[in-house]
Amino acid sequence: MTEPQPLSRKAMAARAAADIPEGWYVNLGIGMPTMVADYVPLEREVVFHSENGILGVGPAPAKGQENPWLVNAGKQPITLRPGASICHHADSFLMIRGGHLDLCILGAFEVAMNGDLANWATSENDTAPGVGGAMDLAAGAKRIWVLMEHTTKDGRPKLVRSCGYPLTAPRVVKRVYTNLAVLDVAGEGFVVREILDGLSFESLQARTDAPLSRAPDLRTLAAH
Amino acid sequence: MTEPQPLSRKAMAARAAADIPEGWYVNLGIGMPTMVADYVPLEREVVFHSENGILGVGPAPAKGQENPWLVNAGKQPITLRPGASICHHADSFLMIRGGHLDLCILGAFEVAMNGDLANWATSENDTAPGVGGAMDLAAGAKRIWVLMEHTTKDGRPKLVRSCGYPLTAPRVVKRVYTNLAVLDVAGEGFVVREILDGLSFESLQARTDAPLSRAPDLRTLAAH
Amino acid sequence: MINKIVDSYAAAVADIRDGAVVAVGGFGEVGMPTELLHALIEQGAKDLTVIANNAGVGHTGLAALMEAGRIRKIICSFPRSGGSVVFEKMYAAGKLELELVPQGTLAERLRAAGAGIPAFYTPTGVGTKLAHGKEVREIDGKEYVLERALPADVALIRVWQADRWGNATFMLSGRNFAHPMAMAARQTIAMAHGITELGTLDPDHVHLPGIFVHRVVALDAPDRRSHYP
Amino acid sequence: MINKIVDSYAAAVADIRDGAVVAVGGFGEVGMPTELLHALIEQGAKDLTVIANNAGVGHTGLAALMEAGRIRKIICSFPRSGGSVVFEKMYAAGKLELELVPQGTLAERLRAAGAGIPAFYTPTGVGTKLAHGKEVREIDGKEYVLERALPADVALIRVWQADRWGNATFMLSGRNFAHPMAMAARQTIAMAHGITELGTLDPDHVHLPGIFVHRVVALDAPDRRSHYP
Repeated sequence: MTEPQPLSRKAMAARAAADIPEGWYVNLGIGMPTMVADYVPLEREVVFHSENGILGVGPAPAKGQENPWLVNAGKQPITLRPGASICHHADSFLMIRGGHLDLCILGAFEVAMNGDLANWATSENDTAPGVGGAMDLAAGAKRIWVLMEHTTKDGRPKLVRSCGYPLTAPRVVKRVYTNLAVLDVAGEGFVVREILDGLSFESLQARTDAPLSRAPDLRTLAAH
Repeated sequence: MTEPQPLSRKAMAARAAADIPEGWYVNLGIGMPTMVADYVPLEREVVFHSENGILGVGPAPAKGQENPWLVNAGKQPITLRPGASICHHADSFLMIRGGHLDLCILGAFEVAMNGDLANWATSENDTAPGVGGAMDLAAGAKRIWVLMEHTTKDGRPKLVRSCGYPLTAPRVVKRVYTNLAVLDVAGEGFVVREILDGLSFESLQARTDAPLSRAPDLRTLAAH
Repeated sequence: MINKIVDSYAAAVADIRDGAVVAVGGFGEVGMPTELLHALIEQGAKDLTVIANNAGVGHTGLAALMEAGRIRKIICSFPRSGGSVVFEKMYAAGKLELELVPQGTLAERLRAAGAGIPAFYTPTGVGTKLAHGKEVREIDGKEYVLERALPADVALIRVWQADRWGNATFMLSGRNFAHPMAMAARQTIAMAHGITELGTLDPDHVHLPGIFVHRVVALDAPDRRSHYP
Repeated sequence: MINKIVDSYAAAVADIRDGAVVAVGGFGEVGMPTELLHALIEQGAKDLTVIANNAGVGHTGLAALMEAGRIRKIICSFPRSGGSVVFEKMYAAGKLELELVPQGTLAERLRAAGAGIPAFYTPTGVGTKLAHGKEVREIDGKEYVLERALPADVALIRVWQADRWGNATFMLSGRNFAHPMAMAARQTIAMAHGITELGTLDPDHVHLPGIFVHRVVALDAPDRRSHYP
């Protein structure tokens, strides 16, 4: 039996985007999480926050329309949407650390079944890792979702019993969107809410270090 | 020998005003200290701060020209001078508490010879004293000067060995301007820098609880 | 569509509960959300803890709420001022609990609550009776008192302009405590002198970003009641 | 007359001393005071501790100062990014000390220094190796790490407009760290894209009050040197 094609990065971003309700204040981590915004239609008003003092990030500018004074946390050019506002870094992180963001979507190296997050350094001896705002976001936002591939490029599980990499924050992740499944952190394992069409539960478990269980209403993961 | 006339409140304010150099950021306490601003000419640029988020307080408005949105810490109508700015209360007290003000001039019930300041409550049993910003100013400004009558209305000394009233802050007062003298806090007493014309040093000491000493260049206190 | 604008004062304050901690903006009368306070009297919530710089003047606004017997405790820096007649009578009669806080400590405790800082050290109050019972610690040779964050359930504030996302500006010294209070509160209710279209406020000059504002009512909403009773 | 405007970059940075702690505004390249950093290279101060979010890109600005061997230690949140070639080489060679600080903790420690707060508790970093050696305390059932204020001797910032009192505005995301750094520094030196007459900035819309700014130089001062060497 051939394995089904995992979700593309775009499809993963779209899947996470589908779960963000209107009115939420949301920070998107650098990399794949930033793509999530592309799949939230402008008419569903979600207010995107960027660590460098921006509330109300809009779509990327057209080529040649970039404003050099307007970048996001990944230093990419952005636009503002109507209703946007600017603040300084201390106020911007006050929003993060004070629990004012409804959601932060981050990438990760590993997520443990108790919600531990490792996404800033790949080993204790990494020569000069950058932490950026990862620890602030992980500790401060009301909800942390992780968006990442289900395994590393060489096939090692990223959903683990216990993180091997240095922690960003303990017990903070609520949900994980991978290219194979949508899973909730459940303390003693992960609860699978959605699984890739055609992928067996056993195959998913084989690619996951932590024990998995089925949600009562386990559904098929489809691109949105 | 008849005693000389003590300085009027206006003359006291003018005397303190004369010592404020251009460029200082200065907060003036409610009451007599607020009058000090009237004696700093506008061309000597001193930036007056008010606790309620104002930097660059100008002269009182002409009658009928009051702006209801513009009051000082004493809730009196004020004007802004060119170069003024507004901030919120947390930032305003950041200026105070972070040591950004060069000077704060406060009134007092008592000043002790070690610099202890008592200016917010007249007894431990006061039913509902208000502290306002007094403790923040006393603990935060770079320099604290006190502007007050030399004695209470019934003649008791206000420059004391040790404060009887509840403290606003310990060891903060640097200088005291009274209606009889200008004195520096000296730890074991006060050093008299200026004394009212015609008042004997012994008379001044008689009205002062703490021991006084003469400054090497002791001068006559004159209205400015 | 995000729309934080409600069409009446009654709707604005509808779900403030008995026992709530309510932060009330304003310094003296400037920036005082008088109409929201009158709506709160109508609404009926009681046993409130109020955080405010002053304890009300005359018989309107905060003083009216107090006189109606709805306030159990007030946390403020300067309760007595010209005209604080209701406070003085009720405090003397033992009908009101008072927590006196230095004004800057009050502002900073509010901001700390907004910033996720549970406690911080400050020199203000060291060596005074307002530090009694609090932890004092020497850091780099100087003494500091440990102050706790002061979160609120609700903040009632007066703003100048606001849009449907809750972005707001202030007018001059009307800004005062509104900003740190909005940061500190789980729910901030703003009465606005003007409602403006989304996108008309300059992003560089929004004073209070909408993330801190949860409900907006226009000053001239139909049930405006500026004098009480 | 108060006049904080100086007529050259050289005058602006003239008295920065060896061993100074220098906070450098900017997030990536936006708001980076590149010209002030080049003037600082010319000026010659060495053995500096630099506080900045990033550790420089390419071979200009902060990277040029680093490459010139003037920086002993850098305190930052994200040293490595696309183009941080100088940092990587010098750090690997042991020529640079690094204190890694979470970005929000960095901003808050700067603000704390400006606010007279010597230390505060924060949840950021709890349970991670960045909390090693720091006091951890349980407050109301949750763990927090004690972080210290981060004062600077000098802040170098880029502003949009400034007047002779030092009042300044920022342009969009150029604001970032400049504000808390100006609060934290004993001396803040601002390079301004425009110098404006006193009184032309709206008091309600001054971003950085002049009390936090000690010296201003116009972007196009005669000794401007935007590329180095």
